[in-house]
Amino acid sequence: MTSRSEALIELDGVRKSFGDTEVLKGISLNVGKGEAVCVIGPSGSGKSTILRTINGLLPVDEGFIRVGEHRVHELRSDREMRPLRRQVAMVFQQYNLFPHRTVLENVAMAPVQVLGHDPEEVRERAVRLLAKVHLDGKESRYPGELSGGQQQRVAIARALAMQPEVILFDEVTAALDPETVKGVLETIRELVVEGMTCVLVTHEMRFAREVSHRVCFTDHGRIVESAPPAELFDAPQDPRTREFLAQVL
Amino acid sequence: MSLRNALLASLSGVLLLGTLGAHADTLEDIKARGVLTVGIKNDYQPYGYLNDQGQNVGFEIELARYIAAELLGSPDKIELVPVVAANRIEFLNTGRIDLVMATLGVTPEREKVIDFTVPYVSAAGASILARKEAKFTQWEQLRGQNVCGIQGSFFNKTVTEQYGIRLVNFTALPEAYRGLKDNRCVAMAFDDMSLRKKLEEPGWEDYKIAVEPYEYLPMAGGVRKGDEAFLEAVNAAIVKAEGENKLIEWERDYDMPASEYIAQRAEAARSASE
Amino acid sequence: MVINPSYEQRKRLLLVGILLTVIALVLVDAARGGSAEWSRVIARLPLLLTGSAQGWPITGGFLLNVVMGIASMAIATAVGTLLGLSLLARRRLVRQPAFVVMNFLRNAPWLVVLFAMLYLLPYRLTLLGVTFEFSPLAKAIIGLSLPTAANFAEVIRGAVQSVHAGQWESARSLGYSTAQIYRRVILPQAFRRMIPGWMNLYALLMIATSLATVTGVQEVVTLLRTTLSMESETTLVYFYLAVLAMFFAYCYPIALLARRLENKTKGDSL
Amino acid sequence: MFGLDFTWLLDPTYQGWLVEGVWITLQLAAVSSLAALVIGLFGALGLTLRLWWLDALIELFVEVFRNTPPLLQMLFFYFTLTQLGFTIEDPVTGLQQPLFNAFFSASVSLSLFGGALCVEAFRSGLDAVPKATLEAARSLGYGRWALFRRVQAPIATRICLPGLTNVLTNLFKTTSQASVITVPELMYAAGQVYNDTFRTLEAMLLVLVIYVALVSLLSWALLRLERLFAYPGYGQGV
Repeated sequence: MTSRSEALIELDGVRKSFGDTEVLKGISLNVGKGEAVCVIGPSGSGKSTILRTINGLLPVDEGFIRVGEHRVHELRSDREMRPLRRQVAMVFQQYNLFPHRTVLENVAMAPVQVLGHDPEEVRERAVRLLAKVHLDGKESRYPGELSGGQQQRVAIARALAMQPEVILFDEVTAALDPETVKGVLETIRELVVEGMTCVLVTHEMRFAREVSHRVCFTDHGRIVESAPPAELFDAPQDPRTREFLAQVL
Repeated sequence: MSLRNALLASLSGVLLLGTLGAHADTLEDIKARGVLTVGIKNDYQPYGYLNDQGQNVGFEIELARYIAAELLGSPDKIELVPVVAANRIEFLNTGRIDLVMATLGVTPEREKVIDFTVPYVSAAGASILARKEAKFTQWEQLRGQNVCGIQGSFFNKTVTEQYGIRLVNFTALPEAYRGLKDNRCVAMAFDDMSLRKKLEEPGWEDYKIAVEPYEYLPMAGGVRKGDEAFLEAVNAAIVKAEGENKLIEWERDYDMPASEYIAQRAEAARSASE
Repeated sequence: MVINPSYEQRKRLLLVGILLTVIALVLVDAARGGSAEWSRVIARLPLLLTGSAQGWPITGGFLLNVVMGIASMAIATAVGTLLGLSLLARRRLVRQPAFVVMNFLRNAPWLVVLFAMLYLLPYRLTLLGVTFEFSPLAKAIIGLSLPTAANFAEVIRGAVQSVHAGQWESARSLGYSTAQIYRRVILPQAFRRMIPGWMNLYALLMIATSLATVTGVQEVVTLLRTTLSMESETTLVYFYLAVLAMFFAYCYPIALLARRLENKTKGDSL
Repeated sequence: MFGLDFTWLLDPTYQGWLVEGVWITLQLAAVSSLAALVIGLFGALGLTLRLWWLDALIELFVEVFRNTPPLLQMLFFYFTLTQLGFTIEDPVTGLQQPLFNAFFSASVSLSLFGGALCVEAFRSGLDAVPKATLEAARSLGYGRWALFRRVQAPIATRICLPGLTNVLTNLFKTTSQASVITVPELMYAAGQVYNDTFRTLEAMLLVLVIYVALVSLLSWALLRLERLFAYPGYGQGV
């Protein structure tokens, strides 16, 4: 396990409620640089909420969150969040591409408009990244013309174009047809191998086992068990983990 | 909660409205501008109407031009703004015009919101136009009946309150006449002079003035309240015109029956100046 | 529902048929003595259309309605955009007053707002040494533009809110500021969905310009009412039909186009 | 304060005019709303029959009334129907009296105008019932009428309620135009008052507030109705 001081991401005692329902009941989690951490657990256990607190899309009620030198729990306004978000990219279940922009523009617009990078340089980067996610030739298509899996790979390229230190993956294969899932997972696997820090929320147990360095099992707003995949899947310690794995495997 | 919001909005609307307009000294203003703006009728023979050449002419127009000549030195330093009953007071009080000379009867209600000049004519008030076979001859006989009228006539309230007449008030005169012809009302109440003119037109042979006016009232010009210097100047001009027998001349020019009222005022004006 | 492809065509055919029949009836009527009435309408047509018997310049009539409609729409678009964006503001201090104003104007009858403006605005207003003149026409334009602006604000709000929430999330994760998100992501998508609402509103506004008759503006209904005092009773129906047809001929195509666009944009949400 | 003077409100004659004005406005709105709903219902029902000629006739009706000014429609009904022979002989005087008085003309005209808008509202409600739901019902063996009564209509009524709210508030606001054809409703009463008192601004502000309050009340009540009838978890916030 990564020690606190070396960790790139650090969550401690994070609590979050929506109205009367407490979704996170004290989450603590460290993610080291270059580490790939999978978060698994039954739906409604707060997995996606954890991701959204890390890049400040959801403010927390209580607790400590640090990403690099950013103390996320202390950031109040969107303006203060912006430097953080440039370091933390996110890929969504519903891809959330911009339907009014071509594939290439989707990838290249934010680095130019937000980071102020040179448009020519960003263009080259975007073309390279699209090739990397095996979408060369689709640059001038619109998102609506692509399959779900292709759109999701554009979304990954868009995240990479920001040159982030961390990428958060929020159930990125849940909305995809089975035959397109493979390409997306392959792309993510390549990123992990290259040493990108990743936090993934996923239902793909086999993928979690293969790709991640560590797996966290969440239930009812708590991290019940956290261990390397081999340990967690083969010898779960907590009865709840066992029960869950028995159901999904 | 929409209701609370609505009330809030209306309250703030009311608060936002300060007093707008409010001119201090009209006499100074018009002398600086070099033009007198007068609200007049353009559809009301003989007081103010359009002649065949499309020019504004009439008894009141002559008087207005006379006043302009007195105040500014030329009868042409005048801007004539056509007004109707429903907007003439509004035009005056919001500053669109400086003076109303548009068959304006002197009534206590109006006295509350504007100042009147000296009266220059005494005119008949409302009379009743009805079909020839109508039996009524008194206002009282029309109690509870539908009578066509016009929104903004000064007698509307009196007629409703005192005689219990149910007025069906149209916004435009032609429509009121049509309402009468369609028998939507048993009669039509309007200014006596206009109704008599209407009777002379073709298509109105089956109608008559059934009830005579219940009052005569003096007509005067109107100025904004508290505009002393301007009011005095206008009054002086009117009295001067009366003293010079101008009004009697115009009365003749525009085919009006010679009225005792105007003759008396001319006499009074002369004796006052002596 | 399975639609027989000829169903719509047959329907269209009947509608066109009815239209042609009406025209034919008018022509037959014109040919047989009824023409006296129609010739009166035709004689007055330049007056009703442009307010002057010569047809030029425009001093009133239906073209004045068109002018009023366009001017009011321009004002309403500007004011409504501001109001609509205020409705979406995150600050309560901005959002709530905007909401109150919008609701007030939407719940007030057009006619009453028009009247209120007539008496609320001064004829002459001197602000910082500049004198503004408010003619009855200007007042009518302002009076018509206010309820339109409120309705347009609501159109904008609806269109912006119809953009999927995921767009906000993903733009925010890319580090865009709120202003940038509006400009780069939300408004370009919302814009397409606003257009049908905007056009519908224009058609509504055009119809409402007839209310300006109460302010004494020489628009077509005013002229119609004055004209009728000079014409014989038998022509009454014909004149009314002519003016109703003017409005229909102008507004129906706009409404039709708006609906087409609406159906087209309905499907393109993500 | 602010140069506004509301003292005329104390005059019983003016109070009487205004109160009667509100009462007539309410009557006019109630009568024409009911009639408009009935027209709208029959129109929408007619559309579900899918007869091409009926469809065309209904569309013609809707478009004509939607795309012409209600004010002009009202003037038309008020002035020309008499001309077209809609008159009745007065037994006493033997004169031809108009069959429709101002209130009746305004009601007819507003009902037709509102009816056209209602047909549209109902129709879009019916159109918005998800095709999948209808397919599901059909595959369960529902016939055409049963499908309409048991599935399509209940869902459609709920979907079209917001649109219907718009139509009814719109209709309520449009009643103010009846003042032009001498219906003594609120707007007419206001005209009577300010033409007498010359307190135009005050009278208009008062009337504005009354209308906004009444329309707000109406839309609030309809919103309650909407919430009351909504199926839990269905069709909200989409």
